[in-house]
Amino acid sequence: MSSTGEKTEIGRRDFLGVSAIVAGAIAMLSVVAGALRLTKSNVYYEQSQKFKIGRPENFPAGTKVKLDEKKVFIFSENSGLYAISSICTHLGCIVSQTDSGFLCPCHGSRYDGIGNVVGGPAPRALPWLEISLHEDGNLVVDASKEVKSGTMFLI
Amino acid sequence: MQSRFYASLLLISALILLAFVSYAGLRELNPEWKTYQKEYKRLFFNNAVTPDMKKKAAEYTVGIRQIYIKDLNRVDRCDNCHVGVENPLMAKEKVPYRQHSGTYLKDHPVTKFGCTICHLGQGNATNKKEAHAEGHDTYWDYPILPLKHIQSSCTQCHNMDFLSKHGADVIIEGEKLFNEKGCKGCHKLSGNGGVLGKALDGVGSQPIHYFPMRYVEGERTQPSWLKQHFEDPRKVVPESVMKVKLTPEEADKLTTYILSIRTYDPPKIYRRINEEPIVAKDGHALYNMYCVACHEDGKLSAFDENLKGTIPAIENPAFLMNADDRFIEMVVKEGRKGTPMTSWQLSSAGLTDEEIKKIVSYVALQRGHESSKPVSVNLKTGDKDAGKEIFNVRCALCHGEKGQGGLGLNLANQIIKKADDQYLFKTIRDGRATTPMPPFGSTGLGLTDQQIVNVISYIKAF
Amino acid sequence: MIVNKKPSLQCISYILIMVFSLLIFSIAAAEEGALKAPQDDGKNAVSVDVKKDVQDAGNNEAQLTLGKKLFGERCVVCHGASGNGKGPAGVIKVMEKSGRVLEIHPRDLTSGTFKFRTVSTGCLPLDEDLLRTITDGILKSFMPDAKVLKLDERKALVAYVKTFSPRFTAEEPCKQIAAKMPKWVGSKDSIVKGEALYKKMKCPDCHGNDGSGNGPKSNDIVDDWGNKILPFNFRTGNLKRGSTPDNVYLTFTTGLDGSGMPSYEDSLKDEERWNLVSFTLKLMNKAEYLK
Amino acid sequence: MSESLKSGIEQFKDNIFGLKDSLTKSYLRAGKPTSDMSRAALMVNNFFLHIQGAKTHINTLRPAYTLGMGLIAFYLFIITCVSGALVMIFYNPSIEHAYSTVKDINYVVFAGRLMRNVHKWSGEGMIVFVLLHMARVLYTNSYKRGREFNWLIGIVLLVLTFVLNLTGYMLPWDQLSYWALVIVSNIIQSPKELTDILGLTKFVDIGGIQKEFFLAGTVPGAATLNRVYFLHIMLLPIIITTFIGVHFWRIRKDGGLTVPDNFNSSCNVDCGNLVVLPKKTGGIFTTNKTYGLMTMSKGVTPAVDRDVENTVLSWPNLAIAEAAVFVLCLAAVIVYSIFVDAPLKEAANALIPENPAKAPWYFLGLQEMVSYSAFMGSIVIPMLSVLGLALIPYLDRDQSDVGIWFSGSAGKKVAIKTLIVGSVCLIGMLAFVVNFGWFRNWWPSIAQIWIILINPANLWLLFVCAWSIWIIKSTGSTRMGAIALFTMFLVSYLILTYVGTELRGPNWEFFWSKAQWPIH
Repeated sequence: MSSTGEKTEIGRRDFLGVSAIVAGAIAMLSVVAGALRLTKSNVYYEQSQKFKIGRPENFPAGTKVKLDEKKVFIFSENSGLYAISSICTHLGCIVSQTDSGFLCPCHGSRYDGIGNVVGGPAPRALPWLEISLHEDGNLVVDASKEVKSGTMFLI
Repeated sequence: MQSRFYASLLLISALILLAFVSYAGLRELNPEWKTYQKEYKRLFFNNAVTPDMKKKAAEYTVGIRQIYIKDLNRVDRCDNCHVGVENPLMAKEKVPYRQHSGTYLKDHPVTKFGCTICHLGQGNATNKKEAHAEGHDTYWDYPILPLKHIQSSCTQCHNMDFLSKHGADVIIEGEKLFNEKGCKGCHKLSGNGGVLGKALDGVGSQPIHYFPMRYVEGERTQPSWLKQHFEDPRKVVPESVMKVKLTPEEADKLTTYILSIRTYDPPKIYRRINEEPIVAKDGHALYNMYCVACHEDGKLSAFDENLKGTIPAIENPAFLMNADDRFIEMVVKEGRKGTPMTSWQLSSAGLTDEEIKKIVSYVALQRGHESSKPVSVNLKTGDKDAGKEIFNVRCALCHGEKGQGGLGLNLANQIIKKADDQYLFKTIRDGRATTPMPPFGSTGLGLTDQQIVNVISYIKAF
Repeated sequence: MIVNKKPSLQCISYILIMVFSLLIFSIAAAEEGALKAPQDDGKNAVSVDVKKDVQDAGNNEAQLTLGKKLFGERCVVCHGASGNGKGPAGVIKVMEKSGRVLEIHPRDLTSGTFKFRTVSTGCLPLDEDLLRTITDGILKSFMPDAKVLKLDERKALVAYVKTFSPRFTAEEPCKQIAAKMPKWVGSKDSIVKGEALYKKMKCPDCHGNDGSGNGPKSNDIVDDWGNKILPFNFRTGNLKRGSTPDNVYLTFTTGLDGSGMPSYEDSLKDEERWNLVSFTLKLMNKAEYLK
Repeated sequence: MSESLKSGIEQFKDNIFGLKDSLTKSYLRAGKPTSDMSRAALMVNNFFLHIQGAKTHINTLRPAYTLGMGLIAFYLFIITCVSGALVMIFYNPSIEHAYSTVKDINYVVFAGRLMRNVHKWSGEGMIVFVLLHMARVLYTNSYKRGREFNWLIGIVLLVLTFVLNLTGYMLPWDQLSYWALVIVSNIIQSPKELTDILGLTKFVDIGGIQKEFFLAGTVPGAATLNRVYFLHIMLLPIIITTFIGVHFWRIRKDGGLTVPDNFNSSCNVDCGNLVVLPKKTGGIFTTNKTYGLMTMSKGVTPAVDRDVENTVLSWPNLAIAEAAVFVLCLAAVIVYSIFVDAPLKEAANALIPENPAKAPWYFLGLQEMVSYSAFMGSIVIPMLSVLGLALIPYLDRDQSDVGIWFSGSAGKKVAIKTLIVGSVCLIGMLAFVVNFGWFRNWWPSIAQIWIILINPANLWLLFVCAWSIWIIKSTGSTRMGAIALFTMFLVSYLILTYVGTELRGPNWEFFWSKAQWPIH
């Protein structure tokens, strides 16, 4: 059905048509890209990750405190203070404290007293969190900053 | 193999679409706050001296952020432009890069308080115009609070006692003005006060539309309205009968105080208010708080064009000479129906009997030592009809034909009915010095005692 | 159906439409006419019957007796039995809306000096001037109207009031000044001219730049009797003698004798005075007279 | 065994390499659209395209004929749906958060403000284009020959478009939303005006029941917002989508778009630009193909009784036209949205209404009539208007002259005459009302029944009816009556909307321009 004569006759039209369709497709893609970008939230309605936990003298050596709302354990030893996140590294449940360490109720991950994995599906140890001293004398835990396991905060 | 017309249409439309989508995308990627943050980063880096600080500056990431305070149910995005509020290195830079002045942020960390709890404005917004909410076209009820009124925000959590010790002079003086200019004489606040004006509870957090802005000059905001209203009440509300006129400085201070009367209470963990000790106020203070707006010093008897009546001079010795404390107390307690004088007892204006007694004894201080000689008045002999005839010719000019008042006081109310006959008789006979009420007795305008009794029996029947 | 079958019906319908349209336009036009200057009925009505009746009021004894009785009942309280303005009521104080306290001294009737006249400054008021004041009272001053009195009684009062001052027997009455308002009063052009005159004639010294009566000299003015008086605050909008353009014009022309307000009959041309009226009306915010 | 295994692997390999072809084939069924046959098949076999014919009449593709109005209205609907879904991701329908989430869309969502504008403006655009589409259909006499019912569906779509817009601006919970809810709920309640007069309210309070059902309370609140949200994002979209489907399906069943009886088959130069003309021989309907597909539908069907010469293949002629219009439409909406922001007022305040509390422009014609009588202006007159419009195809049964603008010069004259008379009389009447007020201003104590019965809106409605009947009488043609009636409707809508939008200020008082409004 298509002869060479017909091809040359409509060649220009085809160029116009193809470029139109291509341009249309690119334009639509840009719109879709913008729309997809739109769906990503720019801001989160979450409390600040940094929080004050009190003054150092509130944590005499030997203290073990679980701050439920902040999802963190605070330990105080003679050598210093440290904070361990209570969020299980497996799928985010909250671990509970046992005699030997921590236990996650959801899928049975087990950690030892300083957060190292000793059983279950957890891929890595419970993170230690940064502790610093605020100007006003309060201790500040920053849950967004992980420190190396074993890093003590010296008073 | 397409039609030329539609293919060209498609091509042109696609190019237009692409162009404008790109334009919109670029616009989205370069919002107003980004330029501020970039400049901040540069300044931060320049100002940093230690390598540690330099590193921190270099690590600063440009991007939108927000302070979300769940307890206050607030989202503030002010720090997208006011980037350096917590950075001591920015103390000398220009706004918006500058560090917050004073040491407020030390006790009020931004992460706990945010900005708009004190400064107002639209915390959600991410551009200057809408964040400051200046101008009606931003459609936000609470434009940013001018710094001169900023102390009005302190009372949300602190009481006056605390503020007076920490240099919040403006609001302290504002409160003093509020108490001394007799604002509560017409405006109720927390259940205490008169009824002529609007109640003031929560007035500081009323939206802009609550205030008629038609005659306000300059910025159409709550502070401007309040200030101009205090400088000249009838400028912003032509039909206002408010009597107080303040100097611009006083008006500013009072505005600050009024703006502090808000309905919105921060949650308890934020508040530092201890129960304020209730200081018993003396008669003078109470007089200033409730009476002074209308009666001023109590010595001037003038016809008031706003209230459309004469405000009696209650400290006029000529009045006190004839009126005993019991009578004055009755007037204060019951008010005078048909006049702006409202009832001040606990159930209507929130004043205790004790407070009223204090006010009365303060007013009575002006009473001279000599009291007038008692006279015997027998109302049973009064002839109402004869009294009416005299009243209509002699009294109605000032007191109105039905006793409704005018230049003279309103006589058609329960106080006159309950008033002591001697008091009325002496007032009519002797007149009241320093007021237009002339002595009608035989030594003055020639009414006989019997005629006066007739008049009294007539006015008691109104 | 064919269109031309009933030509008359189509014709009638067209006419109906046109009539309807015309009706609407004519109603709109009539509305415009109705908006023209409102009638100033009260004042005119009084002056008409005044002219007729005052002339045949003789100074007979009976009238004076009646006048004295009425004066004793109604006027003595303020004006005093001897008419010297020092009655038992004394000075009346009025607090204006702006907070200014006006002190109103009752007129001293013995001097023969009256503010509200329709004759040149220095002249005695005409009988009709006095009658108008007694009948209508004076706004804002607590001089009450006496509309409850019959015309004869009011005329008797006029006659009695005239006995207080010897001037009424000694001097001849002056010629009445009539106010004929030109059409352009209230126009923008006239207001501009008036404003220039207002400044030129030093009006702001007393009345203030915005007409609120707070000019630099406003606190130092005393009247002929040495009482402190305050210049008029145009912002209140209410002239004591009535706020029509004619009254404003008369005030400029005759002056207010006894007070600090001079007559501009000689210092300003008639046209200039009317320009000043335009500006004053603007200060008083009398929208109905402005164009 | 091993050979067959090997050939199996080979086949598998071939299948993997042949994936592209086989996927295309399975998707297109008849292969790539390289021949007329496969192009026709593409249209017929595709779910989204099959609602259109394999061939399209040239007349349908003439922009000067359809103006693309219906298509644009539909595309705006699509854009509204998509942008609405995107906005919905961030919106929270609770009275505590609705307002602040809308603010968030404006301030912190990437292109959120733009998307909200697109949603708003395409929604409002729908109203414009639905009305214009209606006008096109009416003036080209395209509601006849089996299309009467589709006109009715069109009317339903018009009403749904209005209601969707209405429920849309109630969602942000700003001042506009809140007071719109208050006003609308009282409009719903306004039959009470009538039942009060008839003394029926104590037995059955229709208005009150309706209001309570809508608000789920006596004042707008959390429950109301949920109801409106449900209406806006679920019930109404489902209904309107269904009706749009039916509307399209009926177009096809009713024989496609109208074509003038004497359509000029010898296409001029313009035609060549618009479409690719088929060759004289070789088209699928001119050879040995049957009309099997077409005979599945009864009644007047496309192409069968038409000259094949005047049709062209839908793919690609129609397809590219539709694509072009879509992209144009999207571009226009986005450009408009970049430069014009959708309004967002102050947070809802139940104590202080806006002054003036104006609805969006498309309801201000109604609001003008509501200012005479709530019951008549907002319920009876709109209902009668919709009824009158709906009945047009049934009252005008004249089947001649379809597909011709204004049915020729006579119709054009009637339309112009109506336009002039309608404008003059309506403006005159409004001028009268603005200058002199109405019964309540003249006799303040007059019974409400008189105002319900005799108010400017009613008189205008009577005038419109009288005028249309007079046109029918004077021209002897019901078609002319239809033109007159619809022109009157358009004139009324336009003028009332203009007056309501531009000339009404605070307290619904008359102002020549917004610059004269007293500042609140």
